[in-house]
Amino acid sequence: MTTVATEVPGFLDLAIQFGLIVASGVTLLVGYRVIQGPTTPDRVVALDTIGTNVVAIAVLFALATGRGLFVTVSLVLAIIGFISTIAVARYVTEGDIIE
Amino acid sequence: MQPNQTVLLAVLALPFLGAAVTPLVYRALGERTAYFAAAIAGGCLLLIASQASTHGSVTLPWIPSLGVSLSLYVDGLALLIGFLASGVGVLIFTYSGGYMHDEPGQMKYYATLQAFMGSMLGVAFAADLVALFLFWELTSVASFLLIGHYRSEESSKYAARKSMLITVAGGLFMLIGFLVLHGVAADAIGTATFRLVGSENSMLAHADEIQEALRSAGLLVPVLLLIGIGAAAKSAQVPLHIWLPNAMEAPTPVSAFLHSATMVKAGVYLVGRFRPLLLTDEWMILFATLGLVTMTVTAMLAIAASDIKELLAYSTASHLGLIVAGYGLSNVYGAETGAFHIVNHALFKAALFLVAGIVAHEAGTRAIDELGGLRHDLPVTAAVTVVAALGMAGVPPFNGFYSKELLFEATYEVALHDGGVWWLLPVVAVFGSVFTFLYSIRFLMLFFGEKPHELGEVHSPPAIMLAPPVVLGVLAGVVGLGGVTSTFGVHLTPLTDFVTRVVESSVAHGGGHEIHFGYHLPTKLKPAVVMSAITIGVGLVAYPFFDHLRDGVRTLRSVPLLSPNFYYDTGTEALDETEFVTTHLQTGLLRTYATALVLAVSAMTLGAYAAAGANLPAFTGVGLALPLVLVLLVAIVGAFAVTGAPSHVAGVLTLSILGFMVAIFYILASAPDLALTQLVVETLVLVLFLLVLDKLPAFYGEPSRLRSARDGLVSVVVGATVFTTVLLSTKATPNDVIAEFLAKRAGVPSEHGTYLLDWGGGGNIVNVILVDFRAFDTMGEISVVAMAALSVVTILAMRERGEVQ
Amino acid sequence: MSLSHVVIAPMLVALVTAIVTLLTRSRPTLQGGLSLLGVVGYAVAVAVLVGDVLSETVLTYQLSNWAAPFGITLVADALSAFMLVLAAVVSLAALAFSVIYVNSYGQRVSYHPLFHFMLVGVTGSFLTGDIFNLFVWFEVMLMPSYVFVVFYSGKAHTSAALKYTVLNLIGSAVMLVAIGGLYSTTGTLNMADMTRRLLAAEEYGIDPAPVLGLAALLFAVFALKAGIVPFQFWVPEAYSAAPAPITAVLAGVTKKVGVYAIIRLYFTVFAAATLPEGLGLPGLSGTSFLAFFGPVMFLMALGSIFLGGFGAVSRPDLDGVFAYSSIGQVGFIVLPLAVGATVPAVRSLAIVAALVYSLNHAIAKSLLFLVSGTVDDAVGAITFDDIGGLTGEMPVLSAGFFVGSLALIGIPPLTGFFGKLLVFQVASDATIAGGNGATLALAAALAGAILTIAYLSRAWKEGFWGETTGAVEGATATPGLVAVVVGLATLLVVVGVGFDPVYQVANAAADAALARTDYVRAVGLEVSS
Amino acid sequence: MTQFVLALVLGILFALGTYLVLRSDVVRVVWGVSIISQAANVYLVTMGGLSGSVPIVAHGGGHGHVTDPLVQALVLTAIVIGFGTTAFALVLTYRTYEAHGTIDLTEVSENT
Amino acid sequence: MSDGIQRETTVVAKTVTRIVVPLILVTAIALLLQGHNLPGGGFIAGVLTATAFALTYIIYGLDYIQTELLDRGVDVPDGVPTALARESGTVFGIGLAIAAGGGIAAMVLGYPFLTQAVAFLEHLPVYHELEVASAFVFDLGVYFVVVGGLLTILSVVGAE
Amino acid sequence: MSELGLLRAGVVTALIIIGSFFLVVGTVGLLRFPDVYNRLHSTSKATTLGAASIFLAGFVFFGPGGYGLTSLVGIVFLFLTAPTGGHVISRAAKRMGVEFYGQAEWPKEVSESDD
Amino acid sequence: MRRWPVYGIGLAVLWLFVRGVELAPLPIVRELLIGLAFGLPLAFTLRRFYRPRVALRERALALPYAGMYVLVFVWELLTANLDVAYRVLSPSMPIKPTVVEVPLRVESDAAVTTIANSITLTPGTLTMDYDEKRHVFYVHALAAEDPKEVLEPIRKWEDYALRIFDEEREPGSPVPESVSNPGDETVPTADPRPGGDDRGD
Ligand code: NA
Ligand code: NA
Repeated sequence: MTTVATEVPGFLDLAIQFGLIVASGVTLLVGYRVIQGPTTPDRVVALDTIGTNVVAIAVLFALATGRGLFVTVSLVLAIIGFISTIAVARYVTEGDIIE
Repeated sequence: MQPNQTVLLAVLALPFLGAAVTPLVYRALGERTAYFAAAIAGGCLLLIASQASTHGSVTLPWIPSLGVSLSLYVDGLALLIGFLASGVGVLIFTYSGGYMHDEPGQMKYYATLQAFMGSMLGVAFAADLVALFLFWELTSVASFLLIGHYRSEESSKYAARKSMLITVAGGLFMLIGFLVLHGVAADAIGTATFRLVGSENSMLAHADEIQEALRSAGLLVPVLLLIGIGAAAKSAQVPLHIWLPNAMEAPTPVSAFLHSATMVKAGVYLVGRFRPLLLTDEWMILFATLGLVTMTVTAMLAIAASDIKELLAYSTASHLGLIVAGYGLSNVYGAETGAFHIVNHALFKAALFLVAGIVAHEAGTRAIDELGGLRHDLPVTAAVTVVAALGMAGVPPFNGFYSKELLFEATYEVALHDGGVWWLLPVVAVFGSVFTFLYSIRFLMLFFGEKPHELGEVHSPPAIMLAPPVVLGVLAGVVGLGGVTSTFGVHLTPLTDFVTRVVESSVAHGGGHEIHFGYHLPTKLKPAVVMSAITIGVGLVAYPFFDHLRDGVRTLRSVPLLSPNFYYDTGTEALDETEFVTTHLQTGLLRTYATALVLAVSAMTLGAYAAAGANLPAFTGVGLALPLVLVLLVAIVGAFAVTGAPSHVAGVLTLSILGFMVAIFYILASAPDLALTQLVVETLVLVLFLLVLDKLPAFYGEPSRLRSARDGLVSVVVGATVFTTVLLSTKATPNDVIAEFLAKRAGVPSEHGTYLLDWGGGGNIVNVILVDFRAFDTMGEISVVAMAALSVVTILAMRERGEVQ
Repeated sequence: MSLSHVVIAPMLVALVTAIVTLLTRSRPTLQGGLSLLGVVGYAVAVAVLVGDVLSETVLTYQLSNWAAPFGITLVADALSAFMLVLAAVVSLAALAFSVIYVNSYGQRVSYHPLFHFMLVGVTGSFLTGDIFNLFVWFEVMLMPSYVFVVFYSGKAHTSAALKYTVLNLIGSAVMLVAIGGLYSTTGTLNMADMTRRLLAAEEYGIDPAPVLGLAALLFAVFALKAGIVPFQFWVPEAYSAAPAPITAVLAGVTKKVGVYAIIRLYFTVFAAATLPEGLGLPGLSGTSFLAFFGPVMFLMALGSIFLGGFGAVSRPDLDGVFAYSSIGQVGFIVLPLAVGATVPAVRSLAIVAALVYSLNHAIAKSLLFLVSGTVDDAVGAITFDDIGGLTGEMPVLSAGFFVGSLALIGIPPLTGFFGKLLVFQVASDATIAGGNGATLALAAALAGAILTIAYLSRAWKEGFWGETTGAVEGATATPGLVAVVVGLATLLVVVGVGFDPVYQVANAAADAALARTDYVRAVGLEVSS
Repeated sequence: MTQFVLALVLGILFALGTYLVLRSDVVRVVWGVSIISQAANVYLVTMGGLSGSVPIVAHGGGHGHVTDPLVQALVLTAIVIGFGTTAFALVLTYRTYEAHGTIDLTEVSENT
Repeated sequence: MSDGIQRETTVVAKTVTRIVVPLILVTAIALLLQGHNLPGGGFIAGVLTATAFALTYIIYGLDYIQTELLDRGVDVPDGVPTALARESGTVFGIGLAIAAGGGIAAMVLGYPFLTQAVAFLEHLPVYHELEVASAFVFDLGVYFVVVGGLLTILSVVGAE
Repeated sequence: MSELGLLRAGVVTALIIIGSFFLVVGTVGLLRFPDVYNRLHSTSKATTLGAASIFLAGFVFFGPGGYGLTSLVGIVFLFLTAPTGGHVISRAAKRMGVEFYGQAEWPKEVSESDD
Repeated sequence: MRRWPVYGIGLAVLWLFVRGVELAPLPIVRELLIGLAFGLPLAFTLRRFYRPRVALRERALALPYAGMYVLVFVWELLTANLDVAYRVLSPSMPIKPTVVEVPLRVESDAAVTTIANSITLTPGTLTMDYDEKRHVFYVHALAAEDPKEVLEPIRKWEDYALRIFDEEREPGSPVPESVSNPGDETVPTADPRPGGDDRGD
């Protein structure tokens, strides 16, 4: 899977792997907040955070593979994350998310 | 002489064409359509008569690739049934012209009745088993419609369905029998054929080989049973006789026809037809027993009848029993009994039914107890009845006497020859005949004795209704007289010659001796004479106690477990009201359905792995990159949390964790397009969920622990199936996986011209697959998207205006 | 060899019609006309294709100009052709019926595009030579069917659609898993290629054992589409809920897609595989995959015949009877296949029997559902309590029902007789050949046939005979609808009387299904052994 | 061995999806179906093998061993189709609620 | 968006939306154009475009695009489908027509349905060589189907 | 891609570590803080900065042209949307009545206008 | 001039970024042309999103202020994060949340938005709500001993914003009084939505 581009120095490679592990690890923790809430806004915040973590993971994967195209992916992920947050927030306040 | 193909086809086609044009004819002629139909029947009769001297077959191809032809065969038996169906047909149609006056549904009645006659003619002449089955089933269908003529009467509907169920189902048994014969013929003759008779490769021409093959395959008894059930159902043999008494719900002309010359005669015809093919000891045990039991049981039931048509109906079953018993017996008398009694029964029974119709029509009742002394009002009818009823009773010198003598003789011969239990045959024959005598006399007594006061004025029937029974009565009388005259050497040669031919049809080929049928009054004190004497004597003695006997039989009949009707009724009622399927299986609950679905899938799949002996790979550790493991862990935690989500929103948001994790999984699996698609779709689904959730109630109560546990178990089974499947399929390493080619050909080669056709021309292999290699998939995929949009519009739009279809 | 587009023509006609009717939604009359024109065009395209198939045996079409197994291949052999004819006949009748039956508002709400998309899916399923593409066309077929089940949008419709949709969504996931597994274990998606690889499994590094399990997994999907027990649950409610002409298509055609897929994949493709070790479960023996699927299908067929029969006999309305009947009848289609899978001697005949039975069921059951629709249209009810005496008020329609029922019962010379004859013959020949369980199959077929008589005679007795109810009194059937019914009834007679060519085509179809090396070669692949 | 983890994960996901499908709350059923179809997609990707680089090549040649692009294309198609059906299922759920006044499947089936 | 009552989204969200929507659309177009060579393609681009609309719907309400952005009259509701849904219906119809039409065009040229070709336009100013793939037409069809389909769903369900 | 200079690699590494650190901070805050408003402080600042930092690493790694530019768009987008997200969530939470932790109260005047 | 062509060009530039163009003249020109090819139509389509006219000169003049803003912002951002990190990671979790009302001087949507987001990204504050009628922000402070502490940096933003967004008010113009939670009334809340049912475990 994560084939690191061979040209990068070892410490960078290590850092990227470290970053990936951190980003996925914290996702696990954030997952706790989504599940536990206790309120819906709590879940939304947490989910938004997961979204941001996913963005970070995508960028890190771009670094790991040296394939910049994953940066584009991460940009789209960021867009997507924002829209979900807005939608859920709107749902929480208004119920009817589209008038 | 070979029969003429055109004429035979015309015989079969004429009634159906007549039926087809009846709607037009009826528009022109109205009730006089009866005479049109009678003319059709007469035409058939004449055409058949023109072939009376022929013997042999004609063949018309129908479905050559299946080996099915429309071959027809003419011999004595075929001619007999042909004459009966068309001849009695003429009389029945004529009679209907009077009887059906002002009745509803005449157009349908005449059309169906003609088709009925045509089907019976088809049964008579068919030489191919499939063709035979075709007409056989058509008689059932036609009689279904005729019995249900009075469609709003519950009893008519009941009777029609009963006859349909029993006779068509019986036909299916027979069909299987035919198919087994067809299959066995492949071994016995060399070709799998449906041809029964009339060709070198027919089954009858290889009767011995077929019997041998059946026996060695252990299929002789099954085939006998299958064909026997078909015949028994049609000709109302015990215990399948129960439809026949109900069939009296049909208009009386139909009853007369059905009981004398068509429908029920098809059954005995079949027995007669197959006799040379399958005559063995097993045959005799089966059919002789069946026939005699039927003859006795139904004769007793006839005594218990309270309605004249009911009496006649049971009587029919009884006489059919006699015929079947005759054909069942292996000696030549047996065949003679069958052949001759078909003739005799047709004559007296048709006459009696028409008499019953006159009585019902003119006296306004069919209740036996309400009728009596009709001879004053209906003298001609009474005369006909005397001849016919005494023929039915087996009293000499009336026609039925001679055929019954033949039965007695046949049973006695068998008993003498085989001994042992076979002595039961003559005993039962006599015993049953006593009851026949009793009910025949009872019927006759409708015309004698005192006329009950309640019975009002009884008018004479119109001539058109009187003529047919008279004709039949006269014919029956002539047959009876023939016996008297031949006692003195004056033989009724055309009749005896003809019966001889009929008998020949049912005698095994190559049996050796020639058959010369003849009949006369007894001149010596043969056992059969003694048996006849006993029958009549006991009958005479017992007649004064008729009412006691009747009550006795009625008591017996009322014991439900003894009555086949009880089984039929409880069976069909239970069937019509089976709630099992809807209460236990089709519960309307998705969980029931889904549980069955996933368990069945799991069982099949795991079963297949086990059956194929697929081996799971050995566990050798985790070996997955830590981030991936973490991501999958989050996914699972998320999915677990979804199952316990406290509210819909919480669940939807938690579900998004799974969506996000799957997206990361795709990223880490180097599938950027998937990750993007997954996330954009995930988001849209979230939006849709939120759009919809707002309109839904928030929360549903927790399920019971038991239910959760059960569902959990089901889920575990599913999980195990998937687990196994993943392990087994990831283990596989086939060669030349097609993806290798796709990866190679997707891009742009280093050297290329202006155009590229055999390269994808795109760097994104996945995209090239989607828009080029497998663009057809994508075409379908976008159709689904378009339809999803259409579906949403449709569901919500139809709500407003679609309530009324 | 010059490129002929005749193979894809039916699909394209349907697809283009779907798009055109979608774009003309705002003009219902024009749209209806185009729709009708489209289905006629479809029938013509099918006729041309069938003509070509019968003269050239197997026709193939490489989409996107990529050779098999890399692109998607369409394969039209006699088996596909047979099924396409069935689709053409039923959809022609159903659409003609729809144009009159579905009110103009309903038609404006995308009825026609969805109908033609459904036809696209059906046709694609019959023609495709690629298992993933099969998944796609299944989905294309399912999506409109979901919508049609909920079309009238009432209580019963939503309830039925919900279950129908969820079960099929599970089915789709199962199908995906099976396809993924098959790809992983065989390395291909092309059916011909898969056949070729399974024939020489060792050479291609394929272990057949997991393939059997994946094939079993996939089988469930087809059984679900065909509504075979225990995958039948959705049938009664969905059939009752959908508009009558759609139910005719669901019962007449989409069900047969499942049957087709079973024949194509299990008798052509997977039958190519052999298990070197043989089957290792008690009661199973043999090295062919079919030795496993034979008993499986047998149990399913038994379950279907009896559940369908017992269900139908107690239903209080026409649609209920017909819907359960469809479950039972599909049992009759699977039964010979089960016997044929177990007894190689009758395998070809078994496929013929299944096809002929399918043909009859397609026409007869479509007819019956259209009768129900016509009654509903005229009377406003289809429950036996509310109808009665229809023979008096609607004699022609009743005659149509009668003919359809007789065909289903198997009365000669209607088409249905030959179906039943062949089913019985398969079982009886297998019995003579000493096949395992063949006698039981015979008995089951017989019992099922008797149940068929029982429920149809009951429907006739309760709905068509009997006292004329207030609702029926004076009701008149719409002539156009009756005409469609009469047309189908006539077809039942004509196909039965002129059965010989039909048998020949069915026979050719069976041969095609079993001629796996021809099938492989036709798509341009070499067979190594 | 990668496959044990994946097998376990997919098994659990399918099991959880099944459990949800068996609930009587329609929304939960839709979740269940959604989980099952996502798991099926993951399975398919897994079948392509997880090693190899992104299946995106430059003109004139590739980057060595790429992950199986075919399964990715298949999954893409499956995701899109799944989206269409999910959208339908959701609206159907809403419509069911409107028609029956409940989304409890036990009551929905009693209502008809 | 009536009179700015507090139930509405705040000006903050609205302003950000006005900035973000064009950004999303640009990204979507980029993904559509580069799909043949880089991640993206008609579907992703289409969904992304639809999410831009979804965002607008959520923040500004369903009528905004119709009345404010496109400056057209308010829908006269003749029941569902609304004008917007009808138009999106046409959009995905056209999308299907483009995708299928491109495939049929190949047939006219004597190739099987959906055959795709790539042409290299050479000696162009600025660009020198430009790769033109017929598959783009197909992808464009996909894009329109997705955009039209999703907008239909969003507007119909959103209008409930 | 060309050989990455040691200095650039160092910067990238540093940015990744900083980013990871803030991702952790954001998460810990999300878990530890007592109510949604406080949690929002943590995520809208720390997590956003963490992700931005990693984007910046991407800019350094791929930049200054090419995907480096895309990374910059990502950063801008994050800074544009993350606080807005925080704003709409906290507003939503307050509107649905999520209680404040501790002494925090909503300014009194709002009661008239809030409806 | 009309605003949409300016936005069209802006979108074309954005296109360069999104596409990740190589920093060389030719690729930039190529991509820019493509970007303009749809950036302009897109901007035209979306023109009603924006005010019709834009004063280019004023915009240009505001640029230095924007630069300043960014610098200050980045500084504040870093402090903010260190501050949050401290509070998050410190075992005692030193927080004392409060809500502060912030009356605004800026009027334009863009300025309001900029300030709102800046507040959120900077130390200890979070823009919770904006009351259009009263033209005030409600700012949640993580640990504010004194409302002044909260207000001070916001005023600084506002000063820049007033310039950047060409506002009526001048930097340094009077600031409306702010009120920080004096009362202890219960907070009226909106109806709980269906989604909120699970709150308060
Ligand atoms: Na190509
Ligand atoms: Na229906």
